[in-house]
Amino acid sequence: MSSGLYSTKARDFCQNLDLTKVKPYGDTMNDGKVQLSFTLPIADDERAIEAARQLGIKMGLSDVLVAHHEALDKEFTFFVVYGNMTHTVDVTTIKVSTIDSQVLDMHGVDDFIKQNIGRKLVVVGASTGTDAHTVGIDAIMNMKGYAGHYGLERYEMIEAYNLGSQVANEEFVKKAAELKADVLLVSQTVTQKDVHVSNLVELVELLEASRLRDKVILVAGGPRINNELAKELGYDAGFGPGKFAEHVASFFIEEFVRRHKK
Amino acid sequence: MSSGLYSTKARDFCQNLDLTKVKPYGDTMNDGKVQLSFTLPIADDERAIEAARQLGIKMGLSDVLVAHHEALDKEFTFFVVYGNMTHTVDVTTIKVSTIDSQVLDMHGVDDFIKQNIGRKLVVVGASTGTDAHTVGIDAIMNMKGYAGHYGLERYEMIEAYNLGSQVANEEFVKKAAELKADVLLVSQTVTQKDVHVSNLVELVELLEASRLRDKVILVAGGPRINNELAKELGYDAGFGPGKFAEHVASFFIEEFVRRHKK
Amino acid sequence: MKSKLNLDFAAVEKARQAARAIAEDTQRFILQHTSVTIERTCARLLGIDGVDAYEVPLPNLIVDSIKNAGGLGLGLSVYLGNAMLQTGKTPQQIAEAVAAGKLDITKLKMADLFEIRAKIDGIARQTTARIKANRQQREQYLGRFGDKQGPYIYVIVATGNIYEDIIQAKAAAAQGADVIAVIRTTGQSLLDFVPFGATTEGFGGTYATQENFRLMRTALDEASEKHGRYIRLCNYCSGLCMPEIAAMGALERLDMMLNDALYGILFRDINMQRTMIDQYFSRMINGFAGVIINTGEDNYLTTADAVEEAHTVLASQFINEQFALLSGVPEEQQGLGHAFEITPDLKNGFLYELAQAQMAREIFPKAPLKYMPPTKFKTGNIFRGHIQDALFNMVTIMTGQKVHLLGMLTEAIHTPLMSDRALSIENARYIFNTMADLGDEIEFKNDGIMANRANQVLREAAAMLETIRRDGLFKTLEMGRFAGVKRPLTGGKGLDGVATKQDSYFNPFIELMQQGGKA
Amino acid sequence: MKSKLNLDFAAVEKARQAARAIAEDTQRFILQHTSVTIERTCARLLGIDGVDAYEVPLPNLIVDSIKNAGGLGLGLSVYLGNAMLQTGKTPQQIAEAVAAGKLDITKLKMADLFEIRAKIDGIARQTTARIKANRQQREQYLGRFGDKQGPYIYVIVATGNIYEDIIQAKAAAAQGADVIAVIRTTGQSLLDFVPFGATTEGFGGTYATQENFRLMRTALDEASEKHGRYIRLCNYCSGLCMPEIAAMGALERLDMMLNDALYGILFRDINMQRTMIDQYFSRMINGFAGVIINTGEDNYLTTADAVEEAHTVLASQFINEQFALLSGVPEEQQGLGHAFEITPDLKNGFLYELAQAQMAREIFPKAPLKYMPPTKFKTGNIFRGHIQDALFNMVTIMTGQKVHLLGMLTEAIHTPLMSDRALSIENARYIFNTMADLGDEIEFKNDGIMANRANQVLREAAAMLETIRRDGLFKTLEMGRFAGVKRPLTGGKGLDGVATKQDSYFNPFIELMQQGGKA
Ligand code: B12
Ligand code: B12
Ligand SMILES: Cc1ncc(COP(=O)(O)O)c(C=O)c1O
Ligand SMILES: Cc1ncc(COP(=O)(O)O)c(C=O)c1O
Repeated sequence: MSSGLYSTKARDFCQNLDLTKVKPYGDTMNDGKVQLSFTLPIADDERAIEAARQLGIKMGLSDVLVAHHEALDKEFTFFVVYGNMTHTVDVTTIKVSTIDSQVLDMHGVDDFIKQNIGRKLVVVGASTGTDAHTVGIDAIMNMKGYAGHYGLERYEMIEAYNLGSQVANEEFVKKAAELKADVLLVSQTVTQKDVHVSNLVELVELLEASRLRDKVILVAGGPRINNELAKELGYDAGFGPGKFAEHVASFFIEEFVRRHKK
Repeated sequence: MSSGLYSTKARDFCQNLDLTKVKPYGDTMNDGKVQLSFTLPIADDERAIEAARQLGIKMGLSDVLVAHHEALDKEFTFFVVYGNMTHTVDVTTIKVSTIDSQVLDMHGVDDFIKQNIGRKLVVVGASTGTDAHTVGIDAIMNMKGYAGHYGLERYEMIEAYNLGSQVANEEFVKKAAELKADVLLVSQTVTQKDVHVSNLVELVELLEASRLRDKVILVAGGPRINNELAKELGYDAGFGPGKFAEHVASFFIEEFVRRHKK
Repeated sequence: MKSKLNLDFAAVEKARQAARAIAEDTQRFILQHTSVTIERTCARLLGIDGVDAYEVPLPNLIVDSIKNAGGLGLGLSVYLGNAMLQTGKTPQQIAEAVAAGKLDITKLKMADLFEIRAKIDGIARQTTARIKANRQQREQYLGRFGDKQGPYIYVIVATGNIYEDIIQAKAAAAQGADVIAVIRTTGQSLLDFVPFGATTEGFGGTYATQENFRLMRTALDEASEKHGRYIRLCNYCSGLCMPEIAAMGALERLDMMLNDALYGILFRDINMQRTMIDQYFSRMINGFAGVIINTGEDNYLTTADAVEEAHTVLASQFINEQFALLSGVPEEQQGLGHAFEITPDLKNGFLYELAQAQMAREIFPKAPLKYMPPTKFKTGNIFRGHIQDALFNMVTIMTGQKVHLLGMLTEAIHTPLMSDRALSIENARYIFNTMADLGDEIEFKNDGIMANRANQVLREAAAMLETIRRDGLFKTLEMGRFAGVKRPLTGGKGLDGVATKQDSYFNPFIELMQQGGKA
Repeated sequence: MKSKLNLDFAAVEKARQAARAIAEDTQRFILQHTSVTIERTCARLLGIDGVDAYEVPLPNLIVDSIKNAGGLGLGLSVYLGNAMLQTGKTPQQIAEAVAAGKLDITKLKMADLFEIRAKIDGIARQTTARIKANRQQREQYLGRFGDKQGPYIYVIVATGNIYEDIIQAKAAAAQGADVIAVIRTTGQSLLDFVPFGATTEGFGGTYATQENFRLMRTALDEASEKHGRYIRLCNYCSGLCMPEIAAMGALERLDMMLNDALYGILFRDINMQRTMIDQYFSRMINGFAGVIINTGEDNYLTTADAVEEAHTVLASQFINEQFALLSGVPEEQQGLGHAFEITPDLKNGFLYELAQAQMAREIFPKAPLKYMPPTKFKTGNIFRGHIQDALFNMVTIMTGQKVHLLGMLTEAIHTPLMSDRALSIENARYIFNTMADLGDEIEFKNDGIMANRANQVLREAAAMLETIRRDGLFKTLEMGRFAGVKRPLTGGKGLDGVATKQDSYFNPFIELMQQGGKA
């Protein structure tokens, strides 16, 4: 009873979630805990540690802790940093341009086409440019599909042409015209130095030049593609990881009907 | 020869290191690459991903890539984010308050004391407050030392008293007075909710109250202590990870001589 | 089961016998003594709870009144039973009167001891019935959901705030945790009382209070229902209040308790006499309540070298096993501790870890061994830390450890964030699944590095136990043979709370609980 | 060495015989043909280099002039030797004249074939002497520093910029890398020419050019001296320019080359006839230069299921072994490829990986097997990714893989940053050290999951090889039996660069190199 330690009265603790001011959560609401790692092109010494700390502060962190520093070479130092974020984000005002179409399954899609379109849709897909990654486009198109989701080739009311990979944009446009494509599916995986962006834009330009752009529903996909980016680049929609044949099909059948009503 | 691909002309690439504007280095000088991870207290959906991206932007990142998102619970989502830092740091103006003393080895320290002080220095150390971590203070004081660096107990010209851990500040001050300490060494390991800061400050206040503060060289140490912080809190120096007996001894013998010259 | 390591089981047998002799020797001392916390435990189990205006717990006030009167050696139960007879009040009313300064129970006329006993026994039986009912409820849950096969994924929460802890615990349960341990705040083990009520302010952990236990238990019962898996709750009853916290845990259906006097002596500088005495009663309660105890040998390797001192861990496990048996904790409830603490820089370090873990598994085949993750050699390099933990996870799945305390990639930085815990659980689940039957599939080379290592550690432990048997346990602790920490027999905290039992001393619970708590 | 898996070595023998028959069958076809890149290779090896004003390489210009004249089947050496005799110029001067439109070497009067051969042979011998000298220099380095025991730590650099690549490579060497591979830009394998000069613009990789080879070799020689360890350099000669790049590598002392026609067919849609023909000469060069080739079976598992299709990897390794032997690449230079690509979600997945890796090790005991890390099941969760890589590192150290290509925690995100590589190297070194002798220490259960798995994969591979022997290799590729990819005999890129050899065709290097390159 000596130490006066008996008192354990509760102090204030901030545990209110305010959706207009959301902060990262470590182990207490609004503590703002963030982990960073990066390399600075300077030697591993006290000065470098301070430089890392200052960068953390510039990023809006308080209580910046340089938890680890390690020389990668004479003039390069790797850091692991923790800090408390002072920035907040207003979640209530975030608008995400999600694709609104209701997702139908394979049979749902086929039925929808039968009822609302009355003929098979022609879908042509490829991994374009020098990109040789086919697993993504195959996941969407091949008969067997991916992760338990059948690909478009298995859809009764879809005539699917998978041109494979490394298809030059010129070649792709030519094929699209030949096959009278209703829908074009483009997959892009390599993104270093934004090569996917320039390749995707080039395709839009070629389609416009050959007056095909309005005749097709143009869809992009890949690990670093989302709807926002795709729309920015002049596509009708974009699909990223975790998206399968039924997602893109649900989108383009609705879009097809919408366009042809007008 | 068909594809016009023959040309591989070099484009600009920014590879100049400017020490007044240092940026993180990923694989190209000044690319600014940074990795982040954090949790947001909201459900794992498109909105959350966008919130994570916006936070990245607020932190000063461009090309924010939300590489991973995963629900930790219904209302908590974990993110791994990459982006390119736009902030820079001017390394040329960084002043780090490093301890300037030249680091002597054990024999050097003993010789220095013999020559410049002429009597044994009394050093009293402890892990104070409720902190029960002794490995740090033992590393500095115990005979056998740590990682191949002998502790102060082995120094011929140092009379070292290691009071162990969980030593209340009052107790510590009492002992310091009793033993006529020249140097006090305080170790602090637990830092949650800044308990080390309040504990370290309390000690300074107690020493001042008992008019001992000027009579001792007061040194703090621990995994989250650095010289800057220690000085801020009213200590003469602070030592963190990777510092051993010879570092602190080299500091306090010089400081002792400096003070006693005045 | 055939030994994978060709262990020398004759040496095991010898070591076990030495340990039994050591424990029995100490037990003679233990049985002659009681302590303030033991008596406070009786007070609690007899229905006294709450605090006064200064937040001093009533069990402290009433036991201190007895101690101050020099009556501790007679025990609380005598005084309380007598006061009940004399005043007709309930234990709680009596305690409140004592707290208010209106009653001094040491000054009352003494009734017949037999009547006092009978009075007390009546209430004591109600309490043990409640504890039995808790035990039954746990068994019902396990019956309904089935118990986890393979290692329990054990994680800590340590925000300092019980409500925030609950959020973290629920998330951990959703991620796959099987056991949630609420770490205590840094100072608590040195407190000679147990705080009261729900608490939100701790450093590096949350206060162990009965209300906090209740809140967390309720939350985990909900989580258990939701995930169709019984989520166990763990807390700590080492320190100055071993039996009190054990009692609170028994009352609130905790499932596991860190519970080790040696830990308190070595790492909290608790007086060895005091805590050995306390340990006995605390283990009795845990044993009766069906609580798995966890011992603290793993901690030795945070201060001592994990290669050189591995045998001290094994020796201590043998001793803890015997103390547990003497307190009525069956092997199935003995979470003997060991740890993965060899430096990552040592060539073939993993082989040593694997050998030692397999050795522990074979020597204590029925015990739900508690295996602790790398901590000492964790650094701020969280990426490397995550791999250290993966290797640790491997050893568990290869050798069948049971209480598997997850390592955290941020071990050297802070108490776990929600995401740290999630990453660790993911790490463990990945390893447990991808290597599910690896242990079964491989055999160790005869006379190889691993077999030799295990037998060497075993021999050293056996030799150490012989020395301890000769010198006695207290003397051994004075010499600093565990964890490199020396503790004097009369040093440390809490010795003034010890008293020698008088002839008419009694503690109703020891008798009731000795019969065992199986439903 | 005793088989840990109780492998059925009779089945191994049968499989090997079938593979030999398959390779010999294809070899008959190969020997009847040449290609534009083979002839360009001769041009390069005879001293022609440089580009014209449009950056078209002179070897392309001179060979195209022959091809356009319908003379490809006679081979460049005949025309060039003749032109030398007729004009008295050096090969380079002749090429420049052709490029300038001042000379048409197909229109010159034909000298005596014997004289032509003698002329060409003289220069060819100078070139092979230079390559031999390179080989000697490598052996000197290895003699001075000793060669790395255990797995080579192999990392890629892929910034797209050779100067930045050098910075990365040096840092990696400082961290402990043994092999640096400069990944090629995405488009290069489809180019029917090799770009010229130092380059700074590539996507997902850096152009393979002779100047880039030279720059990196110089940087790595410096690093080797600095760290007292010979750092190997690796590049890629699959695609449309297999032998040309092999030649450049031989000239600049590269140590390793990815070199596999099957990879080009399946993953780059290169025409199968073209690339099989090219492969033969490219391997001959690699064999002679002492370069370790790496084959691409690992890639199969990025598109096909790693559990179901494991046998296709083994079957392909058997085939690649035979093709390599037919080209003069000894077993010690055969870095046959396989990979750790089973989904982390599969129960006991690690056991399958371990079994398969051990199986490959036992079936190809002398080959420096190239073991590829998890890629397909890497996600943006870099923390989990780092553990996937740790398990992969374990398999290597437990089974003695040699060319150990490090996985990156950011595999699913970007080509490696400097820090990613450093973390991976640290990961591998930690595992290799802490588990150094684990492989030696453990035995696999007789008839257990692992032994059964390995024997099952072996049986399936043997059966597949029997079918291929029956159907022929080309037919098999047409049916899509590897990696689930179908390729038509006349489809894909580069078939128009193939010609049937005429009677007086000759290639001086094949004869010189067949004698082997050992110093
Ligand atoms: C498999 C693979 C390969 C295989 C490809 C085989 C094949 N036939 O596809 C091989 C081995 C040949 C290969 C080679 C190369 N690869 Co590669 N490869 C991968 C790997 C491991 C997996 C990619 C994959 O298959 N993912 C699975 C599929 C199903 O996912 P997905 O593509 O995202 O598709 C989903 C969605 O995005 C969407 N989707 C995709 N496309 C489309 C299209 C439409 C219209 C729609 C609606 C949806 C959609 O649906 C799919 C299902 O949900 C990744 C690393 C990784 N783990 O991600 C690297 C990776 C993509 N490769 C990379 C690189 C650089 C290369 C190379 C250039 C160099 C190298 N490292 O060898 C070469 C050359 C390739 C070239 N010229 O393009 C880099 C790209 C870096 C970057 N961000 O730019 C990566 C990230 C690896 C790395 N870190 O370096 N690769
Ligand atoms: C060992 C250990 C323990 C042991 C301590 C044994 C002992 N006798 O010391 C035991 C098991 C008892 C323990 C208990 C607890 N621990 Co502890 N423990 C650690 C651990 C694993 C290692 C600490 C260590 O020994 N480091 C090695 C020494 C040599 O390093 P160092 O202290 O930094 O010292 C060096 C320098 O800093 C400097 N230095 C240090 N002091 C001084 C002083 C002076 C004057 C000078 C000049 C220099 C100097 O010199 C040293 C050599 O270079 C860390 C995790 C980690 N890997 O860091 C957690 C850790 C410190 N513990 C922690 C906690 C919370 C606790 C507990 C409260 C709860 C729990 N998790 O069990 C309890 C209670 C402790 C209490 N009341 O204080 C947290 C602290 C979180 C925070 N930042 O607040 C950590 C980080 C673990 C975690 N992630 O939760 N712990
Ligand atoms: C047996 C045992 N008891 C208690 C604790 C916790 O100690 P405290 O709550 O006293 O800080 C530990 C350490 O983790 C332990 O191993
Ligand atoms: C055998 C082989 N060759 C070449 C490559 C690289 O292909 P490219 O440079 O053609 O993109 C690989 C893939 O990593 C391979 O395995």
